Order: sequence, then C-alpha cells, then structure tokens
Amino acid sequence: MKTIPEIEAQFIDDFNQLENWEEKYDYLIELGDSLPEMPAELKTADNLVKGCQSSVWFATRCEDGRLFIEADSDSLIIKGIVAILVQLLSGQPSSDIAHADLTMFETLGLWRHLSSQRSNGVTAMMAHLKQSAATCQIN
Amino acid sequence: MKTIPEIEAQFIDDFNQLENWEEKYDYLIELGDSLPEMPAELKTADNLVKGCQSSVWFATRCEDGRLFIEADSDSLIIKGIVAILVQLLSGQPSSDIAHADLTMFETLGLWRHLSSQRSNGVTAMMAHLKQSAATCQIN
Amino acid sequence: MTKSISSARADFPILNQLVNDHPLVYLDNAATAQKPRSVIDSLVHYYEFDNANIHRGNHTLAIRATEAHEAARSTIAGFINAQYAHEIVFTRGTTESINLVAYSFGEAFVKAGDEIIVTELEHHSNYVPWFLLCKRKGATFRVVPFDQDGELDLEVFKSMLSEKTRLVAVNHVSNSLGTVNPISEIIQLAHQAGVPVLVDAAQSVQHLDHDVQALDADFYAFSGHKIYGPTGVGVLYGKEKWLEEMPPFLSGGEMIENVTCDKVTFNTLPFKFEAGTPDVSGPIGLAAAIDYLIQFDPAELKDYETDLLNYGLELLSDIPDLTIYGNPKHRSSILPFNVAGIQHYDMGVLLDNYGIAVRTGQHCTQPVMDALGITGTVRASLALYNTREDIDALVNGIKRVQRLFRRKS
Amino acid sequence: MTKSISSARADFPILNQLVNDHPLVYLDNAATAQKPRSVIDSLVHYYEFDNANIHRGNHTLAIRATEAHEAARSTIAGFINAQYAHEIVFTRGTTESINLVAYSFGEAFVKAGDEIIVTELEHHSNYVPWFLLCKRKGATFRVVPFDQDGELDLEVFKSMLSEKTRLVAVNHVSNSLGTVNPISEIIQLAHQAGVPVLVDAAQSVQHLDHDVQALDADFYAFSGHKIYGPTGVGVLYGKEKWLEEMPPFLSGGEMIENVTCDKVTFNTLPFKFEAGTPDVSGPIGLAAAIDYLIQFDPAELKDYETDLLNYGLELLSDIPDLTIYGNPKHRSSILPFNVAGIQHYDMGVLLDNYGIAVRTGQHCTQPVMDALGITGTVRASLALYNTREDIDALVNGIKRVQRLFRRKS
Ligand SMILES: Cc1ncc(COP(=O)(O)O)c(C=O)c1O
Ligand SMILES: Cc1ncc(COP(=O)(O)O)c(C=O)c1O
Repeated sequence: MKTIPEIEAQFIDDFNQLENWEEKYDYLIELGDSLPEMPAELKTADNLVKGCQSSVWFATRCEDGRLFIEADSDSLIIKGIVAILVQLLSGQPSSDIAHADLTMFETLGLWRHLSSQRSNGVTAMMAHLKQSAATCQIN
Repeated sequence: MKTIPEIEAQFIDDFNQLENWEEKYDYLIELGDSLPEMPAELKTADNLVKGCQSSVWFATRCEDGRLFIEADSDSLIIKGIVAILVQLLSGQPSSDIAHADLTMFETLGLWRHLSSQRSNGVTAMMAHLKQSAATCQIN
Repeated sequence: MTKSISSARADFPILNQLVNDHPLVYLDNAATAQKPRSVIDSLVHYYEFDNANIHRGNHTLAIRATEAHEAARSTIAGFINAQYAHEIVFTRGTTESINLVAYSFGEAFVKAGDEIIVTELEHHSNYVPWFLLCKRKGATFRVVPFDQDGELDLEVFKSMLSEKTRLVAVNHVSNSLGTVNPISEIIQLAHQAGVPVLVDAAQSVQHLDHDVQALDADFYAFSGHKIYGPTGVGVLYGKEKWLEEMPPFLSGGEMIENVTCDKVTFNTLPFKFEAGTPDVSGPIGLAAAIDYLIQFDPAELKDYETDLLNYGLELLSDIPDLTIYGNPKHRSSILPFNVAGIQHYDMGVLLDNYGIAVRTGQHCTQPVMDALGITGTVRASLALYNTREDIDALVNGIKRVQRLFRRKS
Repeated sequence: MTKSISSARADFPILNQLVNDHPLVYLDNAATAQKPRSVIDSLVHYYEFDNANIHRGNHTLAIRATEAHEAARSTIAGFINAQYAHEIVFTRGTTESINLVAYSFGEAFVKAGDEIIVTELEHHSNYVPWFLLCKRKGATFRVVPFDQDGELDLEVFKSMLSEKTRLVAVNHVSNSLGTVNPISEIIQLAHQAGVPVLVDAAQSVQHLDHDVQALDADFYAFSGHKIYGPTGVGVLYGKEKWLEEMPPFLSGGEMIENVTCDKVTFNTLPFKFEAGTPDVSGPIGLAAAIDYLIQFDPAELKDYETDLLNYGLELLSDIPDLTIYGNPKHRSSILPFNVAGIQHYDMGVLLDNYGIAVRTGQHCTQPVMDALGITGTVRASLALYNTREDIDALVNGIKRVQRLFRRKS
C-alpha cells in the first residue's frame, strides 16, 4: 500500500494535468462517483460531520491500528473531496493519519472554498477523522 | 419690562461688538459675576439640572403667572450662560417662556459647545425651565 | 430631480471587478448589500477629520463627531418616520436589536404562563431569542405555520392571540422565500388583542414601505449592512412608551446618570440602551447610505425592483428541472430555487467560477427548510444596482452548470 | 528594522488640521485614539473589493471577506498571545465584552450569597455590570478602595478574597488617574484563592505588556478605538475552559448549530458568542491597527511614552495653583489635574479655543471622583504620536487660561 505522501503526490500530479476548472470539477465528480456506496444505516447523526455546509458522513472502523473509512455526501463536489480523503487515508496506520497535514488541498489550485475557515469542511472532516484515528490502537 | 425677543436682540448686539473669543468669554464671565448669589439651601438635588457636565442649579418661583428664577453654576462659563437666561426669562410671563426658542445661543457665534446635544446643557436648562413654566399659572 | 436608477451601478466601486476572470455578478444582497462610494467616503471623512469620543467631550472634534452621530440618528428617525429621534437605538444589527428587546422587554413584561408568538418563516435571529426567553421565563413559544405558497396562516395566528400573549415577533419579508407578510394586518390584529408587535425589517426596510407610524409597529429592527450601509451597525426603533418602561440591557459608560457605592441611576433615552463608547462611525455611514437611497424616487425604485424580480422568476421558471420555492402573492427581491440533481452547495460553488455570487444552504431559517423538506436552496437576491443582465448571467450560469453535470451522468 | 517613533505623527491624517485657527493638539487619547492612514485604507479596501457576509458563503467575495475577518482574529490572538484564536470573541467594545461575561459567567457561576470583587478605580463599564449582576443574583458587591496616591489597597483586597468570591474584575490602568495596578500580583492572589480574574485592559493594551498567558488572565477586555483601530469593535479574550462552560449571551444567526421547533443547539467557539452578522470590517481595521503598532520596537515605544508622561508631569507640577491627582508608583499616559479657581469644564472649553483637545469631568469614574472629593478633573492623555511640543502647547494653553481668569478677579 502506498503511503499518504505518495498518494498525495499522485493526486497533485493528476490535477496539474487538467487544463481548466471545469475539467478539474469533472474529475472530482468522477472520483466521487467511484466511491463505494455507503450503507444507509451508517448515515447516523454521530457519523455526520459538524461544520460542513453539506451533509457529510464518515463511518470509521479500526483494524489493528489501521483506520478504514466509508463516507458519503449529498454534494457531488464534497463527495469528490471525500473520495480523495478515503483513497488517501482509508487503511492507513492511524498514527500516520494523526500526523497528516493535507495542505495538498490548498495546492490543488481548485477550491479556495475548501481551504477557508468554515464554508468548507476539509478542516472539519480532517478533525473528525483524526479524532477517530486517535482512538484506533494496535492491539 | 422688556420682552424676551427684545432682550435677546440686545445680547446679540452686545456680543457682536466683541472682537475675539477671549473678549466674549470675558464678557460672559462678567455676566456670571453679576448674577445675584443663590442661597446655599436652594442648591438641592431637585434644583440640579440633569444632563449638564457642570453642576447647574435653578430655583424657580411662580408669582401670578410670572416665573422668577435664581440660579448658579460651579462653572464660570455656564454661570455666564445662566445669567443670560435669568436676565432673559426671570419675571417673564410663563407662557412666553414656554414659547421661547432661544436659537440665539447658536447665533452668538461663541459656543458650538453650548448648542450641541449633550455636552452643554442649554437644551437641558431650557427643558428644566419650560417645565417649571408649564406649571406656573395666573391665579 | 430624482436620481435615475440606471446611474446607480457606477456608484458602487466593488461591482467593477473580475471574479474568476468573469465580471462580478453580485446576487447575494439579502446577505449583505454593497456600499456606494458616498458611504465609504463618509467613513473616510469621519476618520480623517472628526474622529473623537462623543457626547461628553467639550473640544471641537468631540462636538463635530457628536453632531455627526446625532444627525445620523435624526436622519434615520426621519427615514422610518419615527416620532422622536430618541426612539432610535443604535445596535450592531438586527440580531442585537431583537436580543435587546427579548432581554429587556422580557425582564419587564414576560412571566411564566405567558405566550410569545413568532412565525415559522423567521430568521433564527427572530426565533432563537424568543425561544430562549420563553425557556428562561417558563413562557410558551408559539409558532405560526406557513402554507405551501409560503404564506403565513393568519387563521392560526388569530386563534393563537389571547390575553396570555405578550408579544408578536414577525418579519416583514422572509429572507429565505421573499414572502411579503401582511404586516399591517398582523399588527392590527395583535393590537386589537392588546399585544405589541416587533417587526423584523432586515429584508424590507431597503425595498418596501418603512413608515413605523403608518405601520404602528411597536418595535422595528434592521441592519445597516443590508441597506447599503457599513457592517456592524443596526437600528432598534421602539415606541417611546415601551422604551421608557423597559430596563437597560447592557450597562457601563454612557448609559449612566449616577453611580455611587450602593445605587445606580440611568440616563434618558436613547442613551439608556447604548452602553459604552458607541460605534461612532457606523451610524454616520448608515445615514450616508440613507441619504444615497432617498435620492431615488421610491415608487420608481419599487417598480424597478419588482420588474427585475418578475423577470428573474420568469426566466428561472423556464429552466428545466428547476424548482422555485414559494408562490406568495407578494414577493420581494428574493429568488429561492434548486435544480434537480445538483446540490445547492455545488450550484453555488460552480456559479462562483463564472463570477456569480449567490448564497446557498439554509439561510439561517432551518424551520423553513424543515417545513419544505429540503436541506437548503440556492438564493439569488436583488438590490437596486442589479440589472436584467445580471439575471441573464445567472440563467446562463445555471444552464452551464447543468451541462457540466449532464456530461457526468 | 523597526519603525521610528518620530515618523508616526505623519501617518495620522486627522492630526494635520487647524482647530479654531490653531494646529490641533490632540490630548484626548484615553477617550479615543486617532487612526493611521493604514487603518482607514484597510476599511476602504474592504468595502471596495471584498465586502460580503461571512462564514457561510461559498462565493469568492464571501471567502475573501471571511479570510480577512478570521485572519484579523488570528492577528489579535497573536498580539495578546492567546493560546487559541477561538479564545478571541469580537464585541463592540470593552463595555460589551464585560457585559457578556457579567451575563454569561454570571448565569453559569454566580448565585445568592456569592461575592464579586471590583475596585474603586474602575470605569463605570467595569463597575455597573457587576453591581447589577450582584443585585440580580443576590450576591455581594465588594469594592477595593484606593489610597491617596491612587494605589489600590492590596491588604483590603486580600482580606476580601474568600471561598465566596466568584470573580475579581479590575483594570490594568485606571482611566482617570493612570495608576498602573499590580495586575500580576492581583491575579496571583486571586488564583491562590481559586478565583478567576477579568482584566479591563482598555487603557493598558495600547501602552503596556499585553501577554494574556504571561499574566494568566482569565478574561481580558479591550476596545479597538483606543488602540488606533475603528470605532465599534472590541475584544473579549477568555480562557477556552471558561468560554466552553459559559452559556451563550446573544442569540440568533451565526451562533446556532441546530434549530428545531423544540430544541436549539449552539455553534462552537468563538461563534457561540457572536450572534448575528458580525461587524466584518471592524476587526479588519483593528488588525490593521495592530499591524501598525507592532512596527515599533515595544521597549522603545514604552520608553518614549514614559518619557513623554514624565515630561508632562514635570511641566504641569511647575504651574502655580495646579494640582495633579494621584501619585502612583507607576503611571501610564494619563495627566489628571485641576487649576484652582478654574472649573475643569471651563478649562476644557477654553483650551479648545487654542486647538487643544483634553477631556473634562468624571471620566465615567464617579466613585473615583467621590473618593477624591471633587466633581471632576481635566485629563490630558497621550498616544504614540504625541510629542513634547504637544505638552508645551498644553502648558502654554493652561497659562493663558489662567491669565484670562486672573484678569477677571
Ligand atoms: C478603563 C476603561 N474601562 C472601560 C472603558 C469602556 O470602553 P468602551 O467605552 O470602549 O466600551 C474605558 C473607556 O472609556 C476605560 O477607560
Ligand atoms: C429576516 C432577517 N432577520 C434577521 C437577520 C439578522 O440580521 P443581522 O445578521 O444583520 O443581525 C437577517 C439577516 O441575516 C434577516 O434576513
């Protein structure tokens, strides 16, 4: 399995090859489409991330110190972001997740929307996932 | 006895003859000096005018529909103003006092201080005197 | 000679810019309006020539600043036709105005068993303060529902009014649907029952009639920033008799008459409700905004804004898969919609890439969204500087976003 | 390279004017400070390019405005060395900051029989809210007296601290005497007794140390307009643990997480305490003021201001019949005095005729005036742009007023 920085580099590369913002959103929405469907029963209030303008759900499962993530959003754009987060983080050692900084989102050159304080949710989503990672120990 | 507008005209005239603001203040302070002394026992909380930065006392007496005024202030400038008010209004028919507008103070060209909303007290003093006038009937 | 509406746009410097390589199309006016040059200039002038702490100063700057600030109060009193300037209390905005009444009127007049009536169309700022007041006092919080057209149910309202009712709090225009509520009728009904009414005029004062005496409103609240004025200043109008009977809200400098070790007495209106150094420049900027606005002929302005709204409604309703929310008899300046298959957030983000600024989400009216059974809307909202070209740009933008999404499915 | 203090004066456009035919000598800085060009420009820039409603917008202007507003919060947090930016709550000023704590901390932690300690040196804004809180809750209001030098009596303070004490509210610098209170010692003593401390920093943050963590202040309040920023914006710093435990104060938009018919939940810090559309531009201007201020070397600035104050004290004490009030070990930027036979109001009005702006009266500290047995003072107060020439002008002005009055007697 690739490390978080390796996957990050790949995403940055991918996005850099896209010419204009329409193509970037296209790709993002494609990424969202490829996200495995999240079972409805996992879309609980507990799994809803606070601080996002759209509904975003994350369900996490800990297996021997690795965090596995299922996710969904009713916004296709946010679902694309969520898909990137899942590809990046799901199955990674929880300690790596705890230390990930994900400034990548700022360099994708796409969504100032996503890096700003509250409108976005990248910060909120990461906080949510890091909290899950913090309780996920190797046993 | 001269009417209020007549006395007003006289004051405007007097002040217009003064060359600079120092002279005007000089004259104002002189006017204050000439004010008959107010007995200490009249300087009660009730006679203290609210809304003035300096302490200003007015004691009024009603005689057959005419209002008689004694007054004092711890500020010599305000005492000058008070003296003008006493010369203008004391002994006048209360109905004339009720209708006096005293825009004169704006035209004296001296104290923007005195015509502005709160710092001054001309408004507050007039309101105080008009209230006394309102209860002063001919009997 | 009144000013022509077509000349307005050039007065707003911010509108003359590119956003994401497109000319800015600003359609988020219900959130906040832009400021004409004269408002910005009034702030600069204040800070370059007159700035001082007001009311108790004896020096020239303090007197100039006091005069400008109090002249602003008179301008605003004149604009809404208040009987006295001292019925105008300056606040930070509609929200603080309403909170002031909720606390102070609440302390004086609301007790356990009493009732407060609001509506399901309210902004959180005219909902939560009353909800919390009721909780604090053990009073009952009653909510007038709206129907599928987005109109309040006046029959329910009438049935709610009783001798237990202490206050009715209602907006003149709903910020999420644009419904113009029958505010005069509501006030009349309430007054017949002996109940005072607070009007949330945040979305109406800049577009509709705003004569508080004609309306006979007991309280009237609005925000400067939505009527072309600066941020951080708002107005609470209250009838003198209510303001006199209400205890102070915030305390400290300015609102004090006398302080001794064991007794505090309060200043007269409006200062009783204005504790601390006020935002001196805010009201000055707001008065400049009002001076700007009243250059236009009110009837002409209303016609222009109505025409623009109708143009928008017409064009939007021609777009396939687009739903417009509400169908009130009278609507003001607000276009709320969704496009099937495209979440409101996504629509907002993508329109922004074409330089088009709209708002998306719940618009601080969660009860409205819950009643409609949706998570939010796209909201385009109009101001006097908007044009048919802005609407055209919006419609084109929506169609392009639709094409983008269609490619994907 | 730090900025030279002698270059400051030219940065303040307002200072470059004639008042009553004399060059303006502005010595009313404790009431409000003037604004450098960069602060005025920051407001103009905001309104000409970025103005939008913040936090929930997805369009470019809303994002730019949100970033600027939140960057301002971080700047201010950095300036006072708060641990987290979300410990910074924006208010209208010191007065609202203190009222917020009095209501919200008061609701959560103060009950009948408890005690609140303030001092006799407080501004009404840090006195009346506590007095009224005590009245509302049936708590005891305790006042630490000051001695003839204008210093707080710490022995009395120690003896007042008990397990009944819920809060100590004290200013760092007295606005009427300029006394620099031993704030670290006061906080230490209070903390030893398990009591939190609110510091009223309205007169200190612009002149003295302002590291809230070094001070270990629980709450720290100040006004933007006194630190070269715009009117209408202030700061409440609170330690996270206190702010978390306190209920909201104002309610409405922005501070809400969730609203349903029968339940309301609140947003996280700092938004829980910031109901309604905030003054977006105010904090941006305040951050510009702080960016301006930190260009100077703090030690150099403090030396400059101390030197200027001492020069003023020296010259004033040479004037016959002039009394300077207080003689504290440390004094900051404030020169309070009276001249025998000339009422403070008269002195203020007459100095203004020479273009000299001072403040006169009680300075919202009636308990201080009562303790001194006077009706008020003349107060000259200094800022970084003042010079020895300003002091010379003041001294000359006083002497001319004396001559004017001497002619009369
Ligand atoms: C020591 C002190 N506390 C509080 C205040 C109140 O500040 P503001 O009027 O800006 O709310 C002032 C200023 O007037 C002050 O000097
Ligand atoms: C109808 C209505 N009421 C109240 C408010 C609150 O106004 P503010 O946020 O300016 O306090 C708004 C604006 O957001 C509104 O649209």
